[in-house]
Amino acid sequence: MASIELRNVRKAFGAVEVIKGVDLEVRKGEFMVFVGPSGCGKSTLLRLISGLEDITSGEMLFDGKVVNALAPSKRGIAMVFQSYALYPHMTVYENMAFGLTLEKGQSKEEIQRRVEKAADMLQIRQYLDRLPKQLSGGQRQRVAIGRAITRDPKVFLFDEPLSNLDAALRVATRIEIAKLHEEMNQVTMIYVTHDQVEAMTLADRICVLRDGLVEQVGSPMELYEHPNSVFVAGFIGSPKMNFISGEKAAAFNAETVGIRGEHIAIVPDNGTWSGTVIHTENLGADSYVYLEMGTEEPVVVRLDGANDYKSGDVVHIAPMEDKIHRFDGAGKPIR
Amino acid sequence: MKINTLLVGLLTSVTLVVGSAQAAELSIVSGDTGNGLAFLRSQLDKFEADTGHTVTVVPMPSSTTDQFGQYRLWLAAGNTDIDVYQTDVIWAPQLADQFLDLTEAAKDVVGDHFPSIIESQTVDGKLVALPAFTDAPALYYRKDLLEKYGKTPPTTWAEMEATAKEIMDGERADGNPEMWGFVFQGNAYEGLTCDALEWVMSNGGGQIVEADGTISINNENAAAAIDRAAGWIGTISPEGNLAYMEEESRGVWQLGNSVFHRNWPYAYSLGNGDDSPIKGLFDVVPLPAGDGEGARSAATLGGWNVAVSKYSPDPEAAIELALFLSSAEVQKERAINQSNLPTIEALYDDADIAAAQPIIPAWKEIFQNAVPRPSAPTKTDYNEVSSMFWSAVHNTLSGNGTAAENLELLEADLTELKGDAW
Amino acid sequence: MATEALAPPAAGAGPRIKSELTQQRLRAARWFLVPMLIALAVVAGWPLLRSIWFSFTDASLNNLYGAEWIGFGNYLRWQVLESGTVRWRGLLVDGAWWNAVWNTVRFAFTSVFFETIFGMIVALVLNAEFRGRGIVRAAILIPWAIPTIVSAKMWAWMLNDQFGILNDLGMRLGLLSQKVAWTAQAETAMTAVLVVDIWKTTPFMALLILAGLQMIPKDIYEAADIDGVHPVKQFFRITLPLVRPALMVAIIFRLLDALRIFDLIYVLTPNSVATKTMSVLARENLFDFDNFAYGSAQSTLLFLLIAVLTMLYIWLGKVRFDGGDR
Amino acid sequence: MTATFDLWKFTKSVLFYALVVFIVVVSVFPFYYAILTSLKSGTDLFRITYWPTSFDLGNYASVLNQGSFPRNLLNSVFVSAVTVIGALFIAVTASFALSRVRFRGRGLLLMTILAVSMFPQMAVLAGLFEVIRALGIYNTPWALIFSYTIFTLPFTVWVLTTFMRELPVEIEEAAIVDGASPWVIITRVFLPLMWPALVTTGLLAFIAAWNEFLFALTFTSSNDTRTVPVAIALLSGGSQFEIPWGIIMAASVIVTVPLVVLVLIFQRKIVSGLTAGGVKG
Repeated sequence: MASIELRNVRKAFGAVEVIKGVDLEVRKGEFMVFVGPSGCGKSTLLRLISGLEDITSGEMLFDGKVVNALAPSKRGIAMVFQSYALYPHMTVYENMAFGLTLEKGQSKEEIQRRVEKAADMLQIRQYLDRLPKQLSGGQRQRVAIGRAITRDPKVFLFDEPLSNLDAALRVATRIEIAKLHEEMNQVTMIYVTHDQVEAMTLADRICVLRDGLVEQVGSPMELYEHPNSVFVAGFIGSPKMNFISGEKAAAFNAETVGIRGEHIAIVPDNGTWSGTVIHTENLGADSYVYLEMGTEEPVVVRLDGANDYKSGDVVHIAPMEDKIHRFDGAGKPIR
Repeated sequence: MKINTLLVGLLTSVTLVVGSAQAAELSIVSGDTGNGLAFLRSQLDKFEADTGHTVTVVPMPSSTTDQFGQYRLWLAAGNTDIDVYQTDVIWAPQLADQFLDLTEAAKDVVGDHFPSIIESQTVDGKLVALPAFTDAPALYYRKDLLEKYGKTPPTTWAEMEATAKEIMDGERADGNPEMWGFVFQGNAYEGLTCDALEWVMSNGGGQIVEADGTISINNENAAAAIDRAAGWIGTISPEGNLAYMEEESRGVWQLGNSVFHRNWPYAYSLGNGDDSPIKGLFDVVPLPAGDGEGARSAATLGGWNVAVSKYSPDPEAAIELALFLSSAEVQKERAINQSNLPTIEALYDDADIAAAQPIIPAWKEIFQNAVPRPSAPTKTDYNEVSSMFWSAVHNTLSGNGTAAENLELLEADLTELKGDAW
Repeated sequence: MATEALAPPAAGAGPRIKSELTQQRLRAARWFLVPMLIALAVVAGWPLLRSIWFSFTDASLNNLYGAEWIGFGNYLRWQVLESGTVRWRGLLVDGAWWNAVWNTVRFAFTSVFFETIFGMIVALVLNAEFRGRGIVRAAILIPWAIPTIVSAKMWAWMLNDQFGILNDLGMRLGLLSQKVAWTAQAETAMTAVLVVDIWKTTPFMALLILAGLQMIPKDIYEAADIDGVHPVKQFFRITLPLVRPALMVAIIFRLLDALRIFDLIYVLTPNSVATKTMSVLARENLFDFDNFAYGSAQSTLLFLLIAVLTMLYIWLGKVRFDGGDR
Repeated sequence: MTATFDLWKFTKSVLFYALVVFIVVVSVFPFYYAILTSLKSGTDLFRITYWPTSFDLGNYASVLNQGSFPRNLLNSVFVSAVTVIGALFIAVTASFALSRVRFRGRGLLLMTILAVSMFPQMAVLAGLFEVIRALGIYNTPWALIFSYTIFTLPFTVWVLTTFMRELPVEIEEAAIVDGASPWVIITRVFLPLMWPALVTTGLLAFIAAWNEFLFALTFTSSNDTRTVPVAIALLSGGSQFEIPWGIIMAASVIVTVPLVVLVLIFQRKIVSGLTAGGVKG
């Protein structure tokens, strides 16, 4: 319901500049994910959008209106925190209703209706009378999300909401959030994570941040297929993209070439390169083969199904030519 | 008596003439305790009935040090809420500036009081407070034990020491290991100044600072007296005596665990209380004398007075109250009810008092040996002087140096404190 | 206009943006602090300044308002004697004062040291779950609940050499060969005072530490238990660091209190040189002796000494007081 | 193996309870002795006993009948309660500002507050006396409530600041997003989380105010306005030097009991507090 625009937004804590001039537009109803390594400023950026942190300079617009100084509660946002941040002394119901009770002119019935609606969406209705400490981690996070829904926000902010959950719950909750986005498709969502899988699976568009600057913004497949830099290329996709530099790269007229594991085939002989198997991982549906071939990190090849390579085997590999990413000395793609 | 009645009558009539609209609301602050307060109240009721004034009593903790600190602060701040103060005999010179001169108001009655007491309350010709009652300690002794060992009450310290030792040893051998010879007030506080002044004075060692301001304490007689007392600790007196104040020493005495005891008159009636193990088994005599030149029995002068604050909003009524509380009438009541010693000489021959409190006429002898502490000559420095003195004595009693050494240091300190003049 | 020339460019490096939120919080902070500041200024600020001022005058309680300024005379002054020797006088060269300083510091550090240890033990015990914990918690508080003047007298009574129960107990248990006059003898007076003070104020320490312990989430211990961390190690690695902020504050306040110790000593061993502390000495000069100005100087110096020791403690203990993320 | 394990466990709990008993005995013994003494009278006071030998409630009767002790008790309750409520109210808001709002001079301010606790009470007595008279509250309970802030306020501010600083930032931020003003954050979010700290500091401050003697003696001058410690100091025997131990002890027992009750009432609050619950996963 709201579009967000950031114009040369900067944020400094004392002498340390954390956000160094970000220009970004988040469209109405879009699911935008901020991703990047820790310390890249993604959480800070989210907090700037939320209004919890003041921007040092620049402009922030919601629906074309400058909101630089607007209080968080007036921005029409809701936020889900990494640690859930539920009020420990309030029941689930009270937690969810708290924001509404602070708004003027909300009748009790209206509050109850909205809380119950949100609770139904998340299937937590049976927990409404419990205290947060009586819930499991996943349930707590759902309550936190429910609290955000109850506020009926225009913008939904998630700050690494899944990082405190175990792997299975993480996937389940991820799906929950994706479903939520579908149901609330008019709500703009911004989601911060350091996990590229979450980014890829949830986002309409991903914003990769590095050192307080936007590295690239685009849909997951754009980022996957046309990374704007070595950094983005390495960050998006699993297993991580292989980077090969030196002579082997020079052969492709590049400082560095990047090729994803799934775009390499093992060939009997006459491959582009060859290497020694140092490790294999069988995941059932697919499998990874790690090769030592004089690169900084071992080269990973992703194969469908299982394989029976053993450490010490020498194999030839062939990258798919059209999937090779070539980068110059500055880490920028050569097109 | 006549004068007093006349005076009260006069004042009453004056009040009546001026009109009852003049009835004042007065406050008197008193550190008096239990029965004392009740007695005070009963007298004030009379006063109220006579004069139409109302008087509120503000009780204070019985610790004189606490009282003194409070009064000083109140007076320094010009507290108008208190009109009349009950003051210790030694305070007059220190608080003189803050009290009204009562010379004029009391000119008709001062003659009735012991001159020495009036003198103690007169500072630079200004009568600071009127005496309410006086106090002087005595030597308490166990009649039964002295009889048992065929002894007479001692008149000299040496005699007391010998008797105490003999009876203590005898009693301990007889199965009372808790028995001691003599208990007194040995803690480092004002009480030790009183006790030690008696030892020094009775041994012809002067009174620390003489009336003319001369510092006399550093002399052989004084040193000998204090050294003798130091010898008691651990022999006829327990080590703990170094921490005793009045009550602790009375505790030992009243349990029957001491042959002799130095204390104020209050211990007399308590010792004869119904649950007291020594009820009827003791008596009092004047404190022993020393054996130096000019030796005589000496008892430190205590007692309480009433003074009028110069910040009192109604000084005339306040003075009226002070005069009333020091009057012969009240003092007689006080003697009969409270066994407090009157300051009016004539009352010692009063038949009613003699009948109710036979001990009081006997105390006249003790009282005649009373010596004032040097509060008058040392003026505002008295507390500091006293503190230095008791510290020197306490050091000697604790075995930190001989009396001669400590008194020499004391003399130096006092000289320094005195400066050009007190 | 000049102001326009000074005004920064509109965009980019503009003045720091203060959002509504920040402004609201700063405004709230101001209103929240004002009552406290007013209260402290009136109740403490003014009297403190008065006292400090008096310390530079010749004030006496008989003549408080006619006091004259004498500069540092109460602290240090000198006098040249006829013989030419210089005689130094004043608080800074007063042996009694420095003795009191030493007594105070010795007392404060010893008592706070033991209180911290005992307080920690008691707090840990109370933090454990066992039957009758409520009763024990109430029992623990009794020493702190009894008015100081009363407990001082009570202990004086119990420590009395003749009818004190402690001597009796010691004799019965064979710990003492003869009755000891605890408060009278210079050697034992300080110990006696320390024992009473530790007894009396350990509950304060224990309760504050307990509150700190209660703020530690339980699951941290559960995690440590699962990891098989030895309880002793748990204490030093988890409990102590987490309870440290509360502990540090508890120690600061106990230290401040102990350095000003007055009533206990005033009642228990009022005039013993072995235990006379700065406050007791200051009282003596302020109210008993006619040295109000000198007593004020002592109070002021006491204040400075405490301030220095506290700073030292804060610096050494790295107590954080400007922390927090907001 | 199991046997030795059980033995170890048994020894441990025996040692634990031994420690508990030891702590209780040391804390309570003087109080017990006070009760014992309060049941004695006369010369009995000077005799050492370990068990009650007599059961004479005379001392209690005389405390309650002597002067205005019940009135003093009420005064103490009023003064201490108002002092604590006032101090907590001022301190909670102030410590929110000090722990949660970034502003310049915060460290200096905290230091200044601490400095207030550094000045000996003795030294402020004269100045405080002037202020109290100037305010016209001399000899009223307000004089005490006012003067007690000098020691309750810095203490409560510091302790609460420390505790509030430890509360998770995210809870506060969640509340901000929910539209809570600082006042709402304090009253509806933080206070319920701070019960142990609040109750503990409140209790400690209450007792400090309850036991205060010097100010109470100096700033009141009538029996009707005095508090319990002064009243106890005023309890006296029949004559000047006599210390009425039995009565003093009876009074101390009477005075201590309300505090014990207070602790028992509030003890749930002392130990509830910040449960891991919604705060940390």
